[in-house]
Parts: sequence; C-alpha cells; structure tokens
Amino acid sequence: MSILIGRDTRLVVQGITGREGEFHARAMQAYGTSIVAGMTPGKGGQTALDGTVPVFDTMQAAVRETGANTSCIFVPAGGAPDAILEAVAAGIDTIFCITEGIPALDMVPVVEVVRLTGARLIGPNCPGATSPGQAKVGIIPASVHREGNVGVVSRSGTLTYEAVQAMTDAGIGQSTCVGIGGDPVIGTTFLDVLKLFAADPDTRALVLIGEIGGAAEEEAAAWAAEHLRDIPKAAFIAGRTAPEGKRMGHAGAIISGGSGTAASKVAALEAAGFRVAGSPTELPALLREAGYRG
Amino acid sequence: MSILIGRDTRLVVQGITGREGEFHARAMQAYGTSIVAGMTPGKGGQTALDGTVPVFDTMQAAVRETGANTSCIFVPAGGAPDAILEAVAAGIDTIFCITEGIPALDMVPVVEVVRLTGARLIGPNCPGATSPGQAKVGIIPASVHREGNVGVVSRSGTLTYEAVQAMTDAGIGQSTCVGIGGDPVIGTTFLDVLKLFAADPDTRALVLIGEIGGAAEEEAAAWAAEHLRDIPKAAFIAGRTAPEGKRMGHAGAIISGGSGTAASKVAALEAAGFRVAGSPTELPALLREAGYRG
Amino acid sequence: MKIQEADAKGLLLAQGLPVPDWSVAHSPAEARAAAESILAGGAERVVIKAQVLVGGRGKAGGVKLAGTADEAEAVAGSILGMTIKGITVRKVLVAAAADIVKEYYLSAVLDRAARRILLMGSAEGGVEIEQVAVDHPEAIITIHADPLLGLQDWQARDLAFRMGLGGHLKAAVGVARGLVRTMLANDADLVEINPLAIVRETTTDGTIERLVCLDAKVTLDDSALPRHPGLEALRDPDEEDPADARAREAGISFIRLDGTIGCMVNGAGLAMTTMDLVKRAGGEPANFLDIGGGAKADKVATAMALILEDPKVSAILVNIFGGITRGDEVARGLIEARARQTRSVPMVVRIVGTNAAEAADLLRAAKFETATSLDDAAAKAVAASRSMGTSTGAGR
Amino acid sequence: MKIQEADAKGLLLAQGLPVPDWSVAHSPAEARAAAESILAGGAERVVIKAQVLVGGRGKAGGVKLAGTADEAEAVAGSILGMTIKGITVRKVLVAAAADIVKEYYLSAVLDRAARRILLMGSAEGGVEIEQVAVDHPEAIITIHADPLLGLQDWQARDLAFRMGLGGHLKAAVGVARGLVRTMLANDADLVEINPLAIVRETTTDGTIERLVCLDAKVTLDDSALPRHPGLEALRDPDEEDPADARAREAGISFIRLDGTIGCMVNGAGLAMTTMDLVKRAGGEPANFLDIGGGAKADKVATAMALILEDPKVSAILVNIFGGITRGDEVARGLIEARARQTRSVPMVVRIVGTNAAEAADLLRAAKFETATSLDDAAAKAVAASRSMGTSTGAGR
Repeated sequence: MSILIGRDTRLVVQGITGREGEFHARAMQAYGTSIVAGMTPGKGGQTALDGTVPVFDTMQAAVRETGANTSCIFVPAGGAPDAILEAVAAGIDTIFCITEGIPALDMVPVVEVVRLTGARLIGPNCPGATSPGQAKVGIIPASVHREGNVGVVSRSGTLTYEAVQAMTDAGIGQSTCVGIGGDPVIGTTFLDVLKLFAADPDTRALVLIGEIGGAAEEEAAAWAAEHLRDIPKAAFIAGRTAPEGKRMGHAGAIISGGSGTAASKVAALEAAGFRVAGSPTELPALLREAGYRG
Repeated sequence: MSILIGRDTRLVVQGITGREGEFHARAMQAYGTSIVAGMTPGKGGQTALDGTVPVFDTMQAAVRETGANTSCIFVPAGGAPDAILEAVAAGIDTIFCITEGIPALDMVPVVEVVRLTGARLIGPNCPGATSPGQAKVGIIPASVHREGNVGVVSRSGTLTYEAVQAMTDAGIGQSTCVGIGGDPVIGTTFLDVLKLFAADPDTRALVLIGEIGGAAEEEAAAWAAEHLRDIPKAAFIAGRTAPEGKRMGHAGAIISGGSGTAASKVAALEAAGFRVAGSPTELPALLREAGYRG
Repeated sequence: MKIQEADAKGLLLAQGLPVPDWSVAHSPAEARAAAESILAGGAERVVIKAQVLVGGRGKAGGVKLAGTADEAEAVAGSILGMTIKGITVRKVLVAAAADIVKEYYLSAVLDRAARRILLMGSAEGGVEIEQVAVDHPEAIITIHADPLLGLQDWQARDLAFRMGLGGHLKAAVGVARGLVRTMLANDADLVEINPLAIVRETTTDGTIERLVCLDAKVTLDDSALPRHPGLEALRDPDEEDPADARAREAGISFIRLDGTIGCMVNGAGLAMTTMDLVKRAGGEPANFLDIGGGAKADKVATAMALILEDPKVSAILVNIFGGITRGDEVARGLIEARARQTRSVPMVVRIVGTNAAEAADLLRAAKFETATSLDDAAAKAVAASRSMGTSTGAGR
Repeated sequence: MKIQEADAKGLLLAQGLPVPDWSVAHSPAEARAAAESILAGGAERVVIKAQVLVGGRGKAGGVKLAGTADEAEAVAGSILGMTIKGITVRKVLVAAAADIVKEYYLSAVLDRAARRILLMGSAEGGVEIEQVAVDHPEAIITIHADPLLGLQDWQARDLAFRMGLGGHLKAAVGVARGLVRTMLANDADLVEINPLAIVRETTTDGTIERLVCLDAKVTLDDSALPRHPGLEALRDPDEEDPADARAREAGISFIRLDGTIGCMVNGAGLAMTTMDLVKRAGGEPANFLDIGGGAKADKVATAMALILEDPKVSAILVNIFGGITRGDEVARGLIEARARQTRSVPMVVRIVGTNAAEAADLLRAAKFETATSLDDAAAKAVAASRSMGTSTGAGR
C-alpha cells in the first residue's frame, strides 16, 4: 500500500509536450508509473513519449478516453490555476501541480473549488510524490528511493531528496514520499498527509521535514500527538539558524514574532513524540531509536 | 403541518425600518407570525413594531441573540443580494426575498452559494408564503387565506391571491401557499416546492399556478406524474392568449419557438394528472372533481 | 432592452473583441462618404446593413453589397426608408465586406433554468440558430460558465475545440471570454455573434486568416439599467412607440394589441389571466397593462390615458387585486382619470383585496359599473364592448 | 516586494480610497515648496515623513511636523540623509497635518493557513499592531473574505461595527472593500492602513468629520510582478543592495549575512539546512543563496561572484542535490567561475543526484575539494575557513 499514488495510479500529464513536462514524464514512465495520457491544448491527436502516450486537447477527453485518475501539471504559472480547475472538472481525484511562480492570490479560489469538490491538490510548487516500487509522480529523482514502510512528508524540494537519500543509504525504505510544496497557498498540508499516512496499513513510521515560517508543522504535531502516538516518528526543521525577519527564498519562510520559529516547531514536534534531528543524516538513527525495525 | 413556514418559524425581517419592511412586518405580526428580530445596519439597538421587536446591525447578531431561523428581505434591489448572503452566512435556513428589480446576473452567484450551503431561498421578487393559521411571511394579503390542506404554488403575485381567494370562498383551505417569484433567476422552483409538499402529511391536494415562458411548469409536471399520482391536483396557466414574441411584464413570460407556450404547459400538466382550469375561479370545482374532500 | 447592431459592436469593442470597423449613416450621402473612405482603404466592396431591432432584415432586403461609392449611395437610398416588420429603417451600418472563409455562431445567454450563463456555439453560423436547433441539434455546443468563477479558460477551449475552432484557439477563447465580459459589464441577457467568422485579410505580410465578429446582437437587463446610465442612451427612440416610452417612464408594463377591450391590471400574471378571460368571454384584449405594485392615483390616470389613446378601444376592464396596491387609491385614480377623459368608453371595475370596501364606496358614489368576480367582470366588459362596437362600427 | 508609503498611497487612490493629498520631496527646497503650497491651501501645519522601507521611522525621528515653510525646509533637511535601521533617507513625504479625532488600524493580508484574504481591524490604531496583538488580542477584529465571492458588503459592515466604526459605516465599508480591491488589482500580500483615522476638516459648510487613510503600507507578491509591469517601476533602487538586484535579475535568492562561510545551494530548504549545519560545525554562514532549480553554468558563475564580493567570506561551501538541476552543469559553472575569480578562497563542493558521477569526474580533474555527505562538507568548509581566517585576520 501507499498513499496518493500507487499501482492503481493512471496518470495524465498536463503540459506533456513542453520541455519540462516531457523530460519528467519520461522519467516517471521509466520508473514504472502508468502514464495513460498527456494533455496539451492544440496537440490533441498526437502522441508523446515515443508513441506510447496519446495526447488530448482537453482533460475531459483525456479522462473519458483513458480513465485517468491522477494528473501531474507542468503548465507555466499563467495557465496552471486553469489547468488545476480543468483537472477537477474532468473528475481527476489527485492533482499534483509542479509549476512554480503562481501568484498566490490566483490560488485562493482554486483551492476553495478543490475543497468544495472533494478532489485533492498537492502543491503547487511541489516536487510531487513517490511510492517506491509502485509509482512516481513529479520530479523527485528516482535514485533516492527504496521500497519500505516509512512515510515521508516535506515542504521542501531538494531537502526532501537529501533526507530520503539518507534513509535509503541507511537501508530504510519508504511507503510514500510526499513533497507538499513551499508556496503561500497550497492544496495539501502536513496535517492532511499525516491523516492519509495514519490510514495506510503499510506506513509504519513517519518522517516530517519542515521549515521555519507559518504554523503548519505545529498544527500537524498537535494532531499527531493525539492520533499517531504509537508509531515511530522523526522530524527535521530547516532554518534553525536563519536570522529573524529575513526572507529565505520563496519557500516563504518568514519569522514574525514568536510563532513559526524553528524553536517553536521543534518543541511542538518533540512534545508530540517526534525525535527531531540536527541534520537530515541523523533521521535513520532516530527512527531506529524510536523503535522502527524496517 | 405545513411547508417552509409554520409554528416554529422565528422570523427576522431584513430592512424592517424601511417603509415597506415595517408595513408588512406589522401585517405579519398581526397574523400571528413570530417576528423575533429586525435588522437594519446602523439601527442596531433600536426597536421596531412599537417596541416589540429588537433591531440589530447584523444578521449574525440577530441570529445569535434571538435564534431566528427564517428571514424576509425588504432591502432595495442594490443591497438585496448581499442581504441574502448575509442571511445564509448567519445560518438562516429559509430566506424569502420580496425585493423586485434585482439585476438577474447579480443572482447567479447568490443562488449558487445558497445551493452549496444547503439553505433555501424563495424569490426574489416573490410575494412570500402563508401557512394559514400558523404564520405568514411576505406580502400576501392575510384575508385571502383559510386553514386547510391544499398546497398552493405560484410564480405570480396577484394571480395567486385571486386563485387562493377563489378557494377560500369555496370553503377550501390551504396548508401553505407559496409564491416562488417571477424573476429570471430564482432560488426555489415549482419542482422544489412540489417535493416539499409531497413530504408534508397535511397537504392532501395541490394547486399549481403557472405562466407562459420557460419550462419550469413542464419540469414540475414530469416529476408530479411519477411522484404525486394519488393526490388531487389542479392547475391554471396564465397567458393562453398572449401573442407570441411579446414580453408581458417583467414576469419574464417570453414565448420562443414551441417551448414555454401555454399549450405545452397545459398538455404536460394534464398528462401528469392535473385538472387545468380555464379561470382561477374554476380551481375549487376541479379539485373536488379530482376527489378532494377538504 | 434591445440595442442596435452598431451599438452592440461598440460594447464588444470596449471589451477588446475583434470587431471590424464600421460607420453609421443616416442618409445616402453619409453612406456614400463612408463607402468612399472604406474603399479608399483597400476594401473591394462594402456591406450596407439596415439598423432595425427586428430579425430577418437580410431576407427582407435590408442587407446589401456595393462595389463603388455611387452604388453604395444608391443601395443606402433603397434601404433607408424601407419598412421591415413594421419598422421604418432610419439608419444603416456601412462596413468593408469581409472575405469570409467560414462562418460560426457564438452567444452568451442567461440560462434561467440552469441559473447560469450559457455559452452556445455552432459551426453552422450565418443562419438562424433556432433553425439549426431544429434541424441539427447536435451541431449546437453548449457550456455553462461557472456561477462563481465565471467562464474558465478551459471551458472556453473546450467550446472552441468542439466548435471546430481549434485552429484559432487563442482567438476563439478570447472571443468567448469577451462575450461573458460584455455580458457582465453591461448586465446583458444575451450577447450574440452571428456570424463569428474566419476572414481572409491582405496585409503587407501577405494574406492572413483571422477570427472576427461580423454581426452583434445584445439585449440588456432592464432591471440593471439604472446602474448603467450610459446604456440608457442606447435606447433607440426611432423604434419605440411613444406610448411605450410613456408607460416605461411611469413604471407601467404596457403592450398594445389588436383587440377592443382595454385592460388595466396589477401584476403580470393577473394581467395575462384577465386577457385570457376576456378572450374566453368572446372579446379581444386591446392591450396588456400591468400597473405594478403599490400604484398610486397618478399612475392609474396615466394608464387610463394610454388605453384611451387607442381608437380601437371600445370598453375598459379594470381588475385590481389589492395587496401592496390599495384599492381606494386606484378608485381615486379612476375617478380622476374619468373626469379628465375626452372620450366616453364604458368601464367595468373590479377591485378586491386591500381597502376594497373603501374602493367600493368611492366607485359607487361615482357611479362606476363594478363586478365582483373576474369572470363576471370579463363578461360585462365584453358585453359593453359589443354594444359600443355596433355604434362605433356604424360611425365608420 | 515592499514599496514606499507614497507609492502605496498612489495604489490606494487608484482604487478610489480616501487618501489626503501628498507630495514627495527629494531636497529641503522641494519640501519647502510643497509645504508652502499646502499651507497656502489652508492647512495649519504639515507633516514630513521619511520614505524608507523599514518600520519604526517615527521612533527614529523620521516623522515631524512643521508650521511654516521655513520650518518645513529645516525639518526636511534634518530628516533627509539621516539613517534609519541602516537605510539612508533620500526622500520625504509632505502632507497637511491631519486634525485626528480617532485612529484605527485596518489591513488586508493573505492568510496562508486559512488560504484566504484576511481583513484585520482594530480601534487601537496608530500603534504597532503586533503590540496590540500581544497586549489586547481581543481588540483585533478579523474576518476572512469569501474565497470565491471576495469580500461581501455584509462582511465589511460586520467588521466596521465591531471596530466601532458604525458611525462612519459607509466610509468604512468603502475602505475595507477598497483594501481588498487594491490587493487583487496589484497582487499584494499585504495592504495596511495604520492609522485609518477619523479627521476633522473645515469646509465652507463648517466642520465635518471623515474617514481617511493617513498611512499606507503595501507589499507585493514577487511571483505576480511579471504581469504588473507598472509595479516593477515602484521598486526603490535607493534601498536595494546592488548585489540583491543582480541576484534577482539572475533568478537567485540571495541574502547577505554576517558570517565567513559562503554557501551556494539549490533549494531554499536545503540552503537553510546547509546554513544550519555550518553553524552546527562551528562556523557562521556568510549568506543564504538558493540558485533555484535547473541552474545552468552562467547562473552558477553569477552566484559565485555574489559570494566572493563579500570580503568577509573565507571559505565557500557548494551543496547541490541534483533533481531538475544537473550536477555536471554546476560543476562546469564552478570551474568557469574559479578561472575568472580574482580572490583565492578555499571551496568545498558536494554534488549528488542527477549527473553526480559526471560532476565528480569534472571536479576531480579540476582538483576541487569535494565531500560526499552534507555533514562532512560543512565540517570541511568550517575547517578551511578557520585556516584562512587566521591569515585574513592577520592581514587586517
């Protein structure tokens, strides 16, 4: 088992004929992900990935013709909110939006529509998710993964790779690794992902990788304290040494006042039973200390 | 029993300090309707109807302080869509909007929000509803009613009074009379009201009063044919002699092509078991012919 | 409210839609000048179109081509002054004749049943969409704009692909969004482009094809006119019956018909019912007239004057069911109106509901003929008209 | 992106908000001229405010009143050129001093957690809202604008009543809606009015009270700047470090800090982690630098130049986890940058992920010091800095 993506994933890649879209679609297909369709307005009737994937003009057609249930969006920022809404309207359950640089206010109505329709949006500006051995959607390098039973959730891109690589190197595999994205307005939060992991029988330990700014880690920790007591948990928070009031890239890590600091996040996670690492490389050892035997 | 309003109705009148609002609120109160609050921004803290009704600045406050569950709106057209949304947000279940002259496109998002939240909006541009002997909300003259068991639904104002008066004069009382309003975009249709009547044990016969234009009567008839077979039903359609292509007042009665004509409505209603009157005065006799013994 | 093609095009242009240039001419000389300028600009021919608010002007000969300024003047001369469905043509639109590759239909309309804006498109443009709906319903593509978000780009693309406009995708999306924008900006019930056309144009870089709006029809929501003061100016006085204008200004809904029995009623549904019952009693209504809710004496007097202006009217039926409207107010208005009226026509008055008793007293004192039931009132009015009809018939 | 008060007021004014007139002066003489005109217009005093993009300018003496043109010139002279939190004041805003009856606070901000626009108001205006939040959290009124419909009138009224602005309801609703409009029109993250004030004004009809925006703060969403070309012009070159401008143009996130170890990383989270590990290893990072995804050789060279410009930098740590970014591209950029660099600083390079093997070959051939684990890389960089630190320390 896994969360969000797995053997049942039937993926449509929105923007498959673009440079990024094609490159990563190829990598996903090579990993074994079932890519059933591509979608680029005006390229309907063509094929992609050496003739293996039909391309459609509209999501409606892609879903109708191929039964796609998951989408991955590589559309430029100007068109990405529309691409998400098109996927929702076409009945896609799980939508990964990789696109970065979407104006934050554009996402406000989009996440509301997603919420109202009951679909799930991961991102935007996220690296996607991998359920090792089953499917990979997005841009996380395949090489960092190993099959296993630890659920990983992170709001960073490359930091996730670093942490997952450390686990894989230590022989600890993952059930699913999810990058939720670092934009101001995102579809799926740490808490949402923890809830999914809690319901997944094959996820037997958790790793949460956070950053300074906001209160999403604290919110997730509060829930975990109540609902995920008996599962080994480790975490890492980036930005412990970041100076207050400076904005560290568009991850949106802003420290204001006493909330959103690394200290408050670490305290909340430790109170919830997470072992908090000083470096991503310590995560495997902490999981083992917490009782994980995977 | 009754539909929409009854003994449990706790009414707040939005725009109670206006000329129309006050006049009709007084008539509703005189009928026995429980008016628990009035609402006019800037008049919070005052009272209305000779000190019997507290006035609030916001619907949130009105509902919190009085437990109002129903509202009746007499706000001018420019502010009425906002008044509906405020009532919805405050948790009002049933909203009657009497206001006429609201631009149609203003209502498009409003009816969608009402739908999404599960509230019920009657109108706009409707005369309201009366459950004789229990409560009266809106502007239908109290004198036309009589307690009884016939459910009446109409999209006209004064034509409704005419029809109800005819029934009352013939000794046939009503469970609830509902005017759904004649505007292009309304919250509650004939069909919606028929469904409510179908679930009301005290409604034992039905009268539907329609007009040329649109297909709402046909839609209601189709449903009635399936779900309201065993109940005496009569109907009247106004505009049998209206010339094609002429617009008869802002009831929005436009005949275009073959649909929406009086003939098509009469045919649909007769097929569904309605006895269709040539004059409103014939309705009582037709109900009796159909087996009504109230 | 309907507006002229030229005004509708102006609204589209204001929203950035591709509408080729046009001029409006009120005389053959103006049409000639417009044609000269267009032909000098490189156009081979001009099209001259009657500006009237009724459909079918093409069939009626109200749309013609001209290849020279002389011809344009002559053609304009033949169209100006002609009568189309009872409307005299007083102005024409002059534009370069397009080199049409293919015609489409596209409109945005308020769908009352769905309570949303409906976009309707077809690859069968240039013909009446009602006919397409009958002959090839499958050729009509529809999509509802989201009621909260408006028309989304993907919806517009979907529509364009299904209409066969995939080759002009960006332009088609722009037009579809522009129609909805035009609708929202002006509170229009309908914005229709027929034909929307791919035309061939010669530029310095050679021949190109582009998508343009060759005709435009817009109807406005009367309820919203107060908040668009600029749009009220588009009302065409040439095509409005002066009686209609007076009724509108008084807040009265009034439609003149062909019969002999004038009707004054409060409420549109009851007014139609009254007409139905007049007809059922063997008479013919002379008009539809709804004095609206809460009518006061002066409004009643105006309504009476409107009815009496029609020489065909040989009897009047007043039917008022008082709710907001107070019966005594109406009675006073009737008495006042009768005092002023120059023509003597029998009148049957029925006033029930709010303050009906006071009304009855006033009417009795003023010796009006009254009725209690609506059926009775209709029968009495028809009878009165018949007796009058004989005399007026003899007088003719 | 932060913009100056005067520019923020311009954006508010464009949305129809009540903002009293102002002038911007770059010299005491300009300030004098502005004051003369304002005083001639009937104002008793003018206020002169330093235009800097940092808070606390009032406390720092950057906001002063003047009663005459002479005084205005002198006050402007004292403010212009002063340093507030490291920023030199190069311009001042001059406006009529308001006769304030009561001050309020009102802002619209993107609430990331709720994923909606949050309106935040308080009757405790004119002071720092952060302080109000600590001292009297109950004095802060919040309401979320509807994510689909925007801020509704009833929401704005509710806010106004709860802020105690019921006496200026219409004006308060107008301001609240205007803030949201300003936010949406410009893709702002924050639009803040502090104080929003009821002021007394003398008109020909006597003294009136009205609600006005006396200060304004707007921050813009950097992601949306490409679609607002006009707003890019509001970026204040006076307050931007030239290095920041170059980083921005190259698409690099760069923040200079006080340490000695330059960091070049791909990804903001990994960059912060790298800084954390440098500190953990006993060093101090000289900067935060995220070269972003898919960085090419020239971007790497620009990043290197930015780091080396800082004379404090005594060692460089490059940490790249290739995903979209290809390790060999980064390696080539590093080799190229080193060839051009004038200052010799030890460098520790760690490249893993996509094309790491090719990168390793290139780096080995070019004799770079490399590391495999991040902890190891941090330790090596700190060690290298320490050995350099002694020598540079001696050189000072």
